[in-house]
Amino acid sequence: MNPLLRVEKLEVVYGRAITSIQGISLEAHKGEIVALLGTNGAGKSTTLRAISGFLGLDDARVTEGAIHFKDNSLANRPPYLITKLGIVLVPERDKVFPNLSVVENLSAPVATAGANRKRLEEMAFTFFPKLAELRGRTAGLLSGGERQMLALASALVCGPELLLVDELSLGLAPVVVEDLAQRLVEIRDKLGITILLVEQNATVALSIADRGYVLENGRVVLDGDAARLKSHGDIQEFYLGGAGERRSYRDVKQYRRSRRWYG
Amino acid sequence: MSSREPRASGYFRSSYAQGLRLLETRTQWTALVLFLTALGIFPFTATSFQLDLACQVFLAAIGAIALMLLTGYAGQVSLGHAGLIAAGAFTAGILFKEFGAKFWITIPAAAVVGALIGLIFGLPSLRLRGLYLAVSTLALHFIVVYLGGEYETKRGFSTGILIDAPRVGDFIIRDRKIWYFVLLSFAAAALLISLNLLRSRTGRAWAAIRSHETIAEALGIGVPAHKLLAFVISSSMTAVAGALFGYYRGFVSVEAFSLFLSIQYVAMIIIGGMGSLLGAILGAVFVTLLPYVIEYAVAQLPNARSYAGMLAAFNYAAFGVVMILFLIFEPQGLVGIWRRVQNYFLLWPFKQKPLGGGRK
Amino acid sequence: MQLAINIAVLTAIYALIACGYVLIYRVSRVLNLAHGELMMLSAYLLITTASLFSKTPFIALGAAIFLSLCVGVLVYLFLMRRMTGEMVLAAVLTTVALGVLLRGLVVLIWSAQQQNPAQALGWVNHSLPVFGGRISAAGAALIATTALVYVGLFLFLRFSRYGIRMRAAGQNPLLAAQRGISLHVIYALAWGLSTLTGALAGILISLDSGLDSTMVLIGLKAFPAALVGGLDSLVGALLGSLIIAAAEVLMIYYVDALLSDVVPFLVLILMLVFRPWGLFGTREELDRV
Amino acid sequence: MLKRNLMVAAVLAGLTGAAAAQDAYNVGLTGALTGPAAGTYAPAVDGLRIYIDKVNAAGGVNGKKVNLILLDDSAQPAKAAANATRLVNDDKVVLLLNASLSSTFAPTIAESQKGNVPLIFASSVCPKDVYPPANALQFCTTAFAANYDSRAVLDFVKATAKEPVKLGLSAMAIPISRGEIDYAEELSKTLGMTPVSKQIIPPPTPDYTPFATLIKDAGANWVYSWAPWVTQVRTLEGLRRLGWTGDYIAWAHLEAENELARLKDGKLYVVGANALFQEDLPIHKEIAAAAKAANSQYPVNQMAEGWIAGMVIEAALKAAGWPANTDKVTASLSNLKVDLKGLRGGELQWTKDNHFRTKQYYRVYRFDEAKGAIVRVRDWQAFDVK
Repeated sequence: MNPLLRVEKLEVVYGRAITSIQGISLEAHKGEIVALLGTNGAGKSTTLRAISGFLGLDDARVTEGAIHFKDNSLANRPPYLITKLGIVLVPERDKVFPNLSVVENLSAPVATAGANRKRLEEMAFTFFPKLAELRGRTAGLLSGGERQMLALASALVCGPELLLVDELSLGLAPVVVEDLAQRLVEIRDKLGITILLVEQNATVALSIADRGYVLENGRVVLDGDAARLKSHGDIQEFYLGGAGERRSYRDVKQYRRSRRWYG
Repeated sequence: MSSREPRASGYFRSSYAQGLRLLETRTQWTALVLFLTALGIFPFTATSFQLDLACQVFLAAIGAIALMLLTGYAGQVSLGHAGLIAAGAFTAGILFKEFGAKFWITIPAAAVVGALIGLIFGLPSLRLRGLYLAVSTLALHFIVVYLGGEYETKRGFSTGILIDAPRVGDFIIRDRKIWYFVLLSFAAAALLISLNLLRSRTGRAWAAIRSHETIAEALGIGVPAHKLLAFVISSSMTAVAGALFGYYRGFVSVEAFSLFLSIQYVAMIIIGGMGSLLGAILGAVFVTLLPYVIEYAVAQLPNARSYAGMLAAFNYAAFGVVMILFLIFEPQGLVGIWRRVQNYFLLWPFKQKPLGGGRK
Repeated sequence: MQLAINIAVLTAIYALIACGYVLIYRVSRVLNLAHGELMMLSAYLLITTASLFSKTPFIALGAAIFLSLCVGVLVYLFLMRRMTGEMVLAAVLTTVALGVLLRGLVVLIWSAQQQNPAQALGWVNHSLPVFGGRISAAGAALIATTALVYVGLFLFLRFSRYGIRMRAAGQNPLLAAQRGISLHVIYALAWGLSTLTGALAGILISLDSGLDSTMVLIGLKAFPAALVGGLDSLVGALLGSLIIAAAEVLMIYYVDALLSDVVPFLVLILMLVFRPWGLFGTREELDRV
Repeated sequence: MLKRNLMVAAVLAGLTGAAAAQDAYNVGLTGALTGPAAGTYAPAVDGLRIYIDKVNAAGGVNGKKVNLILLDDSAQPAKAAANATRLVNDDKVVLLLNASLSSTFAPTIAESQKGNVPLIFASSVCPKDVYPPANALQFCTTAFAANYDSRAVLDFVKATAKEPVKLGLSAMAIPISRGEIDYAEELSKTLGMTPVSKQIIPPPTPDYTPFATLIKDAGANWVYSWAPWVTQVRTLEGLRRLGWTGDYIAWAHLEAENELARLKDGKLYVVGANALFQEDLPIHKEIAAAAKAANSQYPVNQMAEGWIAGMVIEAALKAAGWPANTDKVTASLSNLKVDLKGLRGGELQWTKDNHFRTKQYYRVYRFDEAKGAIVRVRDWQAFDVK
């Protein structure tokens, strides 16, 4: 089966000067939850932006490689058309319209062609029943968790096939994150929506993901099943904070040598 | 360049003193000397209409440089520039009419009045930013024009205040060639003052404020003081330009300082290229000359005479079109074109700059 | 009583014009300084349609208003679309340049002389008695239209899907695009609506008191009204217009008519000192522009 | 840097490419052909252009063409100054014309004095210097005249009013109009009238009703306005809207003829120095034919001002002979008599110290509702200019 999303050897250059990511390849199959892990500046957000069509705003552009979604090339498409194809992004910051009420936030998005809008809006409320209580509340007054719910819900209203979630856990209490993560799984299970989850918090991401990619300095250094990644020594040490005793920085070099280069 | 030592191909500065130098290479010196010579010869070959245009350009350049300091460097938007020019012109006019004050009193007086007004109207900038600041400066324009208009009517100068040509001893500045050099030296002074300000601590403080006020504050820059300083210096320079305008034209009248004039100055710095003194000068040249160039071009059309009445309206419309095309196709302004041309010759036969380095 | 009516008419004029500024600013953060010129253009379009449909004034009126809407959309598509992403000041300057172009065009096409659309339509501007005062038919129409436009805009922005999208795009264009909203459609719509309301204002003012190029200046006078209210709020624009109009008329009545030009800006400065974001504007706007 | 200079020089050189035609009389005009004031001046300038074209088509003056250079100043002083500089110094005009707002007078006069070129104000307000004792270089063909107009108006009001006059006054907030209305206020007191309300209206006023309300509430039964037509007519419309039924008298600007027919107001009187086109004199037919042939975009009945200026220029150049210089033209202007063929009440005469005219004639018109036409209320009445 062809993957739903295929990113091939993607290279993005900012301001015609700074190469942000180099030769990133990844795939997401229908119904999968794929995690994209990495520290600050690893190129996770750039990858997401490249997929969702927002590179142009920062004077960045794809210099090499290709992005395919359901056999459509996504190069040079404006963001709203990419949304119409079925890829919807839940951004890291500014994820709701603060001066609109919850209901208005849910009625603003444009659904993909052929989607039953009414059903989508109802579904948003079934996944996030709490939002129904907050219907008339101005979105700017919601708590962080509620905001994230609203952001996910309004992304669902667009009727996506692929949901891109940027930093689900950022600034949220562990309990809330846990809850939201379970909702993502539910969404995937019930609607068959593919989810690409970008996270710094590898514990959360790997707990719900099927597969994962680890990015560093604009390259993919590790990939594989979530279970395999979880048990990988480097991941244990650098992302999950395990592996017992502290090592000195001298040993970090070992890790550097052991990583694989793609592309 | 026939230098025996290998010439550096990059842009290297090995001390702060070098960074502060105005002219660095021999090419720059040569260009400057050639340019000054050309400016010196120009009045002796030009017709008086061309001289008049040159004088207008110098006056506009002083105002544009002042506005560039404020908007392009310190990041404070102003739409009250015409009001400041009016304030300077009226200071000179009123001092002359009421007290018969001399040239060398009225010009500094205009500078002081400009500085005071700048101080007062810089105060909102401590609270306001962007568009709202622009509008508060717009109010300045209306107030100055109202006061000027009342003065004119109450004193019975209904067609404007007439000012005698300035006199230095027995010598009267009336000839346009002399005006050319007077205005040229004022414009050059404005440019030098600005260059010196910008390469000093003040200039760097302004740049910091423009980039990010909060961070500038955190870096220990006195943001309010530097903002006010920008307003004071810019307003003072502008008011001097206004006083010079009054003397050069021989009259002062409120109608000369319409809102459109403010907009023309904003157009100069945007069309010239934000954040560059060269841009301010190029913008002043462009915006001042464009209507005349269009007028000339249109007059060349066959049979232009027979629809002369419409010609004027056509000029007006064409001015709008050229401005629009410029804004759409050259957002970097004239300086952008200038740098591209410069780079083209510098890098020839290569096409693009290498990554990093190079002169911006 | 006449005092109240005079204030009401002037408020209606300013409010109808001000909502044009607000619509565009709210959605795209651009200040349209060509609004006065667009308004004037619409009134001149009426002169032309009136001569085309001289028998049926209402068709002429409708055609002029429809053409104005098209002009607004075209202005966005061919001009302002290219300025998205540029410096706001450059975009504002572009509208100024557009204004210059339009002024020239109007003289080229319709000549500089005074026109009278009411006469061209064969209408007489009757004067109607109300509550012990009098109001012209066009003045009454102005008040009614302004009320309708504000109610209509309120309903549109609050309840229609495109209205909500317009508000969304104004708050966070990036997110709006991510939610599948085509910003170009929204911006074009805003320009169209803004020009439409401007056209209504321009046409009604010219029906009331004739048409020449001073119309542009009236457009500019409504600008402080929009600012006093807060540039991104319709309620604010309405209230701002009331404040400015009342200040102006009272100044004419009791102090000095000559000050009526300066008063709006004095009010504005007071406002900027105490509430820089306007009566109803959003506070965060300050940091955005 | 050098490149920029060369570019500037090239542009500047290009600008003067329009070398003055050597074998013609060069006459230059700076006028408000665009901008907010254009409505008043552009039609007159078009009339002048058509007249000069007609003269040229008929062989010119003294066998030489008249090269009329029209420059637009949009009523901006700076632009007018540049225009005048160019006309005087580069185009070497023998005669300078101004058809613009009074704000452009100072720079134009300054250039005319520097270059010793005679200056005619055509369709723009006559400055003080053209009245006796006149400045040697300044002339004026414009119909309206400060002080004389108000004298004629109040003279008419006094003769017509049946009851004591309570006079309302309306001016535009421009110096010239304010000055004249102030003068009228003082004058009316000496004529036994009571000035009850004086409104000075800023130009961009969307609604004139507040001003009208004040005049009406002051109990005025006559209202006099001497201002650009916009202010005159909108004040009247404002008053009528309020149900005011008094008599209104205003200056007959170029627009008056069309506007009287539009307003159909029996109690609106206009006082003017030009004969309305409905008199249909032979000269009016001639203007109409020429305007039609030239395809002018302005109504014929607004061209009289320009036509008169044209007749004056033709006569002056003829008397100055060929080749002309500024001194000769100034001399011929200072001793000139032009038959205006009925466009005004009598001939226009300039002497050494009177550059306005020796006699100013006024006629009063109004719209007669019964006849459905404009009628003459009072025929030419002459006022001596001293």
